[in-house]
Amino acid sequence: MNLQSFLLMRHELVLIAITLIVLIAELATSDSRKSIIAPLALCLFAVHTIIGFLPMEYGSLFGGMFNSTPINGMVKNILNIGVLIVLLQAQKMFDSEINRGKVSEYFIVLFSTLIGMFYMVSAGDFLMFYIGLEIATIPLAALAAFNRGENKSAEAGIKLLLSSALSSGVLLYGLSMLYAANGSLFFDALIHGNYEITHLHTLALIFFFAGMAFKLSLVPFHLWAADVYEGAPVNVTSYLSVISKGAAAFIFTVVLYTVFHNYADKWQPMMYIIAILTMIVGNLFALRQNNLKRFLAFSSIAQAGFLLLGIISGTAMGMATVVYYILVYVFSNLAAFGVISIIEMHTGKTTISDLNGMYRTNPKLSLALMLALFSLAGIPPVAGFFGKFFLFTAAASVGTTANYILVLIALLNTIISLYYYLMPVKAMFINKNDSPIAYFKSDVYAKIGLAISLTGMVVVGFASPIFENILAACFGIVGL
Amino acid sequence: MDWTYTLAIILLPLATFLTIGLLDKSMPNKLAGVLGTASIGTAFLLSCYTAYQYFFVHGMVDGAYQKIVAFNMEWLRFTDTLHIDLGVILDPISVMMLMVVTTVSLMVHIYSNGYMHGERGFNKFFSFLSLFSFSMLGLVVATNLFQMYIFWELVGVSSFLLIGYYYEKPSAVAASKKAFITTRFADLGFLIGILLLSWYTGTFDFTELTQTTAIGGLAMAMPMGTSFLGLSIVSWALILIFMGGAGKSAMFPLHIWLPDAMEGPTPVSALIHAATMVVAGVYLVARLFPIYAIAAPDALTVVMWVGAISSLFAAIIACTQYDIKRVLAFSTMSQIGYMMLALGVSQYSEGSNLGFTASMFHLTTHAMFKALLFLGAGSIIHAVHSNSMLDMGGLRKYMPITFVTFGIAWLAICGFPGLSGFFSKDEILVAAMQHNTPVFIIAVIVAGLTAFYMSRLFFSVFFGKNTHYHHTPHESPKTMTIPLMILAFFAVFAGYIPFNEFVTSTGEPFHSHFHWNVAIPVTLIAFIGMGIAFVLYYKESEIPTKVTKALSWVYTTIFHKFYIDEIYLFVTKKILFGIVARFIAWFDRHVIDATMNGFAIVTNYVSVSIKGLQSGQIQKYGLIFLSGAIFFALVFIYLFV
Amino acid sequence: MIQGIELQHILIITTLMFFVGVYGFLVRRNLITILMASELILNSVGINFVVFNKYLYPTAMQGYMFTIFIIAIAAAEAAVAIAIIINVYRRYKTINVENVSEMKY
Amino acid sequence: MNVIMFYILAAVILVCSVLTVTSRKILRAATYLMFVLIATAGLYFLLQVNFLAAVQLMVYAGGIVVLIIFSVLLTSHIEHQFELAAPSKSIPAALAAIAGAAICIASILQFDFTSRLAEQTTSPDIRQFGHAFLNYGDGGYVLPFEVISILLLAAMVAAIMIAKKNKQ
Amino acid sequence: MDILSLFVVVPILTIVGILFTKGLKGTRVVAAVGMGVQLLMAFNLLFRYFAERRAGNTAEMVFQKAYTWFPSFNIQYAIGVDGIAVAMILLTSIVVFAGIFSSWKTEDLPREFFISLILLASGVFGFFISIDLFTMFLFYELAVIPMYLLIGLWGSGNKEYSAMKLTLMLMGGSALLILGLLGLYFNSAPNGGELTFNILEIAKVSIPHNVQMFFFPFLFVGFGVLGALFPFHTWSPDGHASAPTAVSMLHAGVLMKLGGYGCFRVAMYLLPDAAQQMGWIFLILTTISIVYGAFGAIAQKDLKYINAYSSVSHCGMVIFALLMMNKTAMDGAILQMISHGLMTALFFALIGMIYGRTHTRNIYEMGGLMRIMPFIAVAYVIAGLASLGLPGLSGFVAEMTIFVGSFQHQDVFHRVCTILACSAIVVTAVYILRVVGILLFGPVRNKEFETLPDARWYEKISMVTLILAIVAIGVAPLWLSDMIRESLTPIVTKLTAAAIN
Repeated sequence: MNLQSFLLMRHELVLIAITLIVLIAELATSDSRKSIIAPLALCLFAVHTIIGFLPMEYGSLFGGMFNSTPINGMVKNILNIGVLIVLLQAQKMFDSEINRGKVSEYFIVLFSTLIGMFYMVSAGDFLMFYIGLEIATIPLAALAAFNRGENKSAEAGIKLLLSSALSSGVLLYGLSMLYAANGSLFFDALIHGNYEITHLHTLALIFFFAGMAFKLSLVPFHLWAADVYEGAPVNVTSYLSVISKGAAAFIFTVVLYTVFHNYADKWQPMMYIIAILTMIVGNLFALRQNNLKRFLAFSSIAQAGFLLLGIISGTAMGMATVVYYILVYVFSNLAAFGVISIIEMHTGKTTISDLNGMYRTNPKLSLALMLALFSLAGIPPVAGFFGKFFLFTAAASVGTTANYILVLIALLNTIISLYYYLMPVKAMFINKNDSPIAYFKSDVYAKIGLAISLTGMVVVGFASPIFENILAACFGIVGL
Repeated sequence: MDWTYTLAIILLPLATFLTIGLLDKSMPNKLAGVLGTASIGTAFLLSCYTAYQYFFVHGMVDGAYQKIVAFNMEWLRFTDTLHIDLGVILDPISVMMLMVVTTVSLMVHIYSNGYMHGERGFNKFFSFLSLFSFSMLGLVVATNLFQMYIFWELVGVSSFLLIGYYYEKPSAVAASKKAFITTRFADLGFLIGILLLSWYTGTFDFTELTQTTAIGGLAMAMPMGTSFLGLSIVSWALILIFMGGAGKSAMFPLHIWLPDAMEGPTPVSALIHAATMVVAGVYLVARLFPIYAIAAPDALTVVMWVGAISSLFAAIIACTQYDIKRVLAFSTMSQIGYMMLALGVSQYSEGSNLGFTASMFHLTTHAMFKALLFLGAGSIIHAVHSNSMLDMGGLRKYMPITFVTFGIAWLAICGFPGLSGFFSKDEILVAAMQHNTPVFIIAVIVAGLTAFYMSRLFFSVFFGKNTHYHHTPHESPKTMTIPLMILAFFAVFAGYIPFNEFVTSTGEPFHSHFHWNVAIPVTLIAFIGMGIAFVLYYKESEIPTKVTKALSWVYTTIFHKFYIDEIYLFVTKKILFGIVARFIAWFDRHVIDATMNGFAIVTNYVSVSIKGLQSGQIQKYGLIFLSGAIFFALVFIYLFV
Repeated sequence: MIQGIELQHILIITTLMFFVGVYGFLVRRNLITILMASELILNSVGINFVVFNKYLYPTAMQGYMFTIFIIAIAAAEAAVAIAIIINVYRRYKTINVENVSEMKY
Repeated sequence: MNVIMFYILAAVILVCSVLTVTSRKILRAATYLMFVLIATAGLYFLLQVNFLAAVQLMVYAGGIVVLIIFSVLLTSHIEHQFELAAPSKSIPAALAAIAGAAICIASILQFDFTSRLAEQTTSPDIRQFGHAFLNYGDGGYVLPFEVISILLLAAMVAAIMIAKKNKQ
Repeated sequence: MDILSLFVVVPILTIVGILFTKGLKGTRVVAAVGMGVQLLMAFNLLFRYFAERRAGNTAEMVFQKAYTWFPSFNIQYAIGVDGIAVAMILLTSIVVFAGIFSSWKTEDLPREFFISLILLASGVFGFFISIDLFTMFLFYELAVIPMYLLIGLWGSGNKEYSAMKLTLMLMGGSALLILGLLGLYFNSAPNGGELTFNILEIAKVSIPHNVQMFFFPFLFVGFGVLGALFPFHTWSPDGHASAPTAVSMLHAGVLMKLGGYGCFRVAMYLLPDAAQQMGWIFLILTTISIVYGAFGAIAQKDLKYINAYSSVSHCGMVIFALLMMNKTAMDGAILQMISHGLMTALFFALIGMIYGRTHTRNIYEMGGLMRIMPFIAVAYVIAGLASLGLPGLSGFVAEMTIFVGSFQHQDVFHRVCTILACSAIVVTAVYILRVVGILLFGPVRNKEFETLPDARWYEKISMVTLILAIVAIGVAPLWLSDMIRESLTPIVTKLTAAAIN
């Protein structure tokens, strides 16, 4: 191991450096000049995002605890882009009197969770995986409770923290059994272990699955999600529902495909059931919501169900479609959250009925939200269509009748989802309102954020090299 | 010989229709009238020329008048063998029909210039007349079944438009609707018949269809064997085709539209509903006569009986009607029944094809005198402003020309010796007598009834009581009386055309002689009918009222046309459109649509009913989390191994 | 390895401890007691790792190390949890978990 | 001796665990929790993993429990007796816990541990731990060791962030 | 830029152009110019197509171009047209052109209206030029989704409900469709080789029988929903009733044709065995559609409902004829698509004009319009006559081809279905004449209507365009019929081969 090896950890190290710079800046600036911290952090993060795209080498570090692979790098870049958009949308939040004092804390905590995710994504053993997971969760609970002035925010924080404690307990129990049964916690060792699958193995798988299903908010392990999403500040919600979920989905896929690839007979049926449950329950709950954040929370639960369709195939293509969908989802959901956060921050309105007649006063925002929702619903020409279609393709590629039926169920669920995705559209465009949200100018950062997401939403779909690169990177994951 | 010029006969009216129709109001009325008349006049002249060329210049080949395809082009291809062509066929019956149609049409055009004078839709009327002439001529010269069907539909629609000419009058609208729908229903049979026939023969073309050898082959082929309800498929096909003809020709039981169609302007009634369109059915059967006669005698029997029943039925009803045009309408129906009957009793062989010729003969003479009757009636209505015979009486003083011409037509239709009707009727009766006694008896009865009701009409209009008129009726203008006179001429002399020389089923002329043994008794019967009418209606008398009272039940039934209309109305309006259609509409909204909405409702319901899952209690979340994990552990450890 | 004690015995104890913790998590009303229950859970898993390492795979130190990190993470978690609980207490004036359910359905 | 010691510790762990989740007074619950944690440390000693035992004592028993007691003092009345959990809540929870335990124990008992038992055991001393922590090759734990510091930093900052009052 | 892609590019350029305009006046001019160009291009395409064929090009599709898009799925942007597609493109451009003029007076949010309308149109064009199932489906969805806003925002009556119902049902159809497409894709190379979405490629392989049987219903019903197949037609009455004029025109006139087109181009062409075996089920459904729609129309009072049910009947006829699976009947089916597209567009345009003047669509509240607005009334009569199959207008050509074609089957089942279907022409006459009688003829029921104006110039453009097309096909059908027939050869060949098996 030499110094160059650290370049493999470029994403993480740069981010740690940025975190420290923010910390130092907080200490070094006087109270009156604190307002530069947020833009500073944003700029630094933008630089970090760009650095992430520089070509890099791949390899393994620390005795296999840290892996750097093409697909890892891609996922990290996707997460970076997502976080960049979240940060852009968050800028406005720091203008308010209440939050002005905690800007740097916000960034430090947020960046820490991102570092955790990076390590989780790159993990080569369950220890790093677990540590990453916890880093990505515990501080997030604090972020959810960021708004001190609000009951809901505190409630969201405690709900997230306690439920994640339970779930990580279960997950750990599963890992301990895996360790007992196989003698190692390193992915490599577990892949190549040759063993028959006993009840204990299955138990380990299921407990691990439950813990990850919690992170991904899959039914029936999803119940925390809606409450937390609703209570947390809108930017944290978007971070939770997009970035955190994306990272978890990726590593979940990797672990299933590598460590548990011998168990496919077990986890595939399990995932089959959970996928169906998740889509149906998520959609059914989303139907009735009026609060925009809660609405998107349930919609994102249902989206996770769709994501499983890609995972279930167990092929490189399946993994590629999952990563691709994460990318699509980053742009689409963040665009939706972006509009919602702009509206909430400028007017304090948070419900769908508040949107009534908004197109006539704020046409651009309305169009952006409409496109985002269409993308989530999987309607062309935006990327969501491609994402969903590929997921279905991946699920169908298994070729069994059962899988076709799964695809059919998923497709029928898209109809339900279309219904509720159209509700805000209806509110904005069709419903009449005597006093719609008045015209306002959104701040520059948020506009940039929206612009990035919208561009992404269009480009990701039509530009096929994106998908092709992801797919190319997905080959070579052990076990595929 | 180049016959292509015959195309002009058909295209001229079409051009006129388009010109007048598109220019519509921007064209002066006078010009439109003149243009329409001139174009049909030209067509008339061309027809005369064609007839002359066909019968006298081109003449017979191999002892028979041949079918000549003057023009033919492919219009639409279905399969390699089945294709619709548009063309012009010339043979004795089509040339004869060309003459009849253009003659009557020309007369009606001239007449309409006066009759329709000052009407708001004068131009529209003329464009429709041209459209009708075009369609009717196209029908006549059709080279194949499908072309016939095409123009068949077109005459139907022109008839619809013309009946509904007074579109602001609800009764006119209803009548036009009824006419169209009834004939449409009949056409359905026609269409299916065409489909059946063409599927077995592989062609629509008349020339191919009516080749006796081909028919012979057809008779040998499979369809004769395949039978349905005891009749061969070819018979069914031809019966269905005849159904179309029956609809257009107002044969029982598809006649219900004809009386109502009298809502149209009278010239229209004369042209379409007396002389030309309504005989299309007869023409259709005549056109396909070889197949009927050779391959499907059963179908021909049906034709015969339908004709016989219709003629009797209509004649009976005509005796009781008061609306002058309706009487004429029923009379038309009765006479067409006669023609059908004549076709039915004919055969496709030498010596026994008198009926065919008689039918065509009667078609021609009937066209002349019936058009005359209608135009005369129009003249009367024009003067009296009423259709009801009750409002008329003693008109001979006021309208001498009308009186005389109408009188000629009356005598002609009654079969007064020497006039056209006498000869044509006689031939029909002879043919019937030779073939089928019951039908002959019916025909004789009808002859008597015809004489009676026509005389009833004639006497009560021109003689009878002296009615008081609001303003004194006066003779119609020249434009109306001249056509009356011309037609009167034809009504008298058309009977002297030697039809057996020209128009026969095989194309070969045959010798025919006058049958005094039939003519004398029938003429006597006709005189009896006229006599009774004279007694009853020449002077105002109480007797008719007494008779009706005595036979009140029978009379009412007949007066209401045997309640056929009511039965139809019940079946269509009440059952089909009332119950069935409403039920379907209801079913669609409340069952099928409701099912679709039901999906949404159920989804919503489930959504509401599971909302308790999201209780907000973190410990319940935990419990569900744990139960989920345990459930999967149970399932995948113990059940799903 | 504890001489004379079978691995399964220890595992039964830790498993029971785990589910006692779970039970506590599901029924306790006070947020802090719920936190305590979750510490029980983590603790039981920690014992598991140590025991496995000791009994089954002594050549490497994976189990021990995992336990150490579990302890560290538990500490961090407790710190954040308590901060949030205090925050909740300030907002709701109670830390009864059943009252902290403004958001539902 | 070890056997007796083990069973004593096991008994303490189980009983105190149960008491932790059933005690109606919060401070007592905290105390029982401390007993559990100390007994766990005892178990580690028994297993001859002394470093771990020490960590357990210091971080868990010393740190976390104190933290918990602090917060108890801040948020609760010490004398306050909890109501018993409603049966509608406790019975399903108990059932779930029992079912879970049953499945886990069943799986454990079915698993063939005996064939995997190590032939000889080692007792890592603190030196070995030290080496492991700072080793970056195979069997080295320097990466998690460093990364966990980020968690600790983040947790600290997070706690401050939540507790921080606005300067006005 | 190849000749076909232009059909998608021009609408998009038009949309861009509209973005630069302000207000109704500029917008509609740009839209009209754009769609006028599109119409000219369609004619150009027609002539180029004929030239190509005359030059001896016998390829199944001409003007083919294929660019690989997603290599790993072998998704291509593959385009090409045969006679059928050319005909459909021509139909679409005519209807869109007329539609633009029918919405000349869209006061509310005109830019958005025209953009959505043209977006819809570009989806339709894209659908017809595609020979890759993926792009085809993409365009399909693109065409369906603007409907929601178009109905919801500019519609009338219970528009929100109708728009939602229509969107969800159509999307339900496309959900089934995706499954079918995936099934086709994964079975496109049964003997190894690269999977493909390309229709022409898939047509070359023979998909295993059980696979065909499984996926055929999905594909057929999926397209059938859009083609108003009974009992999935219920979106149609409500949707049409609520939609604004131009949208009804486009939707009934063109969009519903996507269903029929997909049915044969995808479902039947690619799964011929299943089509032969399961055809009878759908044949029963379509026979019901035809009769049921016609009877349904009799009992309605609302003009748009009448026309919507009539569309159900006529579109039923399309699928009915397709299922007869011989060249003549299928030829008729496509003629019927075109004919129905034109006349129903005309109907909806007229209904829009009448509604715009009288503000009611209840036929019993109107009457005698013939005197008040003769131009519109005459056009209505023409549309009605076309609908009931008057010779000389397009409906006749289509229906007769269908009937003759259907009658080529000699078994009793097909015959009975055919005769039942034929009987609908009588019922059609009934409801058409009923409307004409009540609405146009008779006395003027509402005196306030006496002074209403007749058609304006832009409305006349709209009407005349459509009427000309109807008459052109009605009078000279041979070129169209032959063009379609020759293009049907590969499809019919496959179906026939399947029948022998």
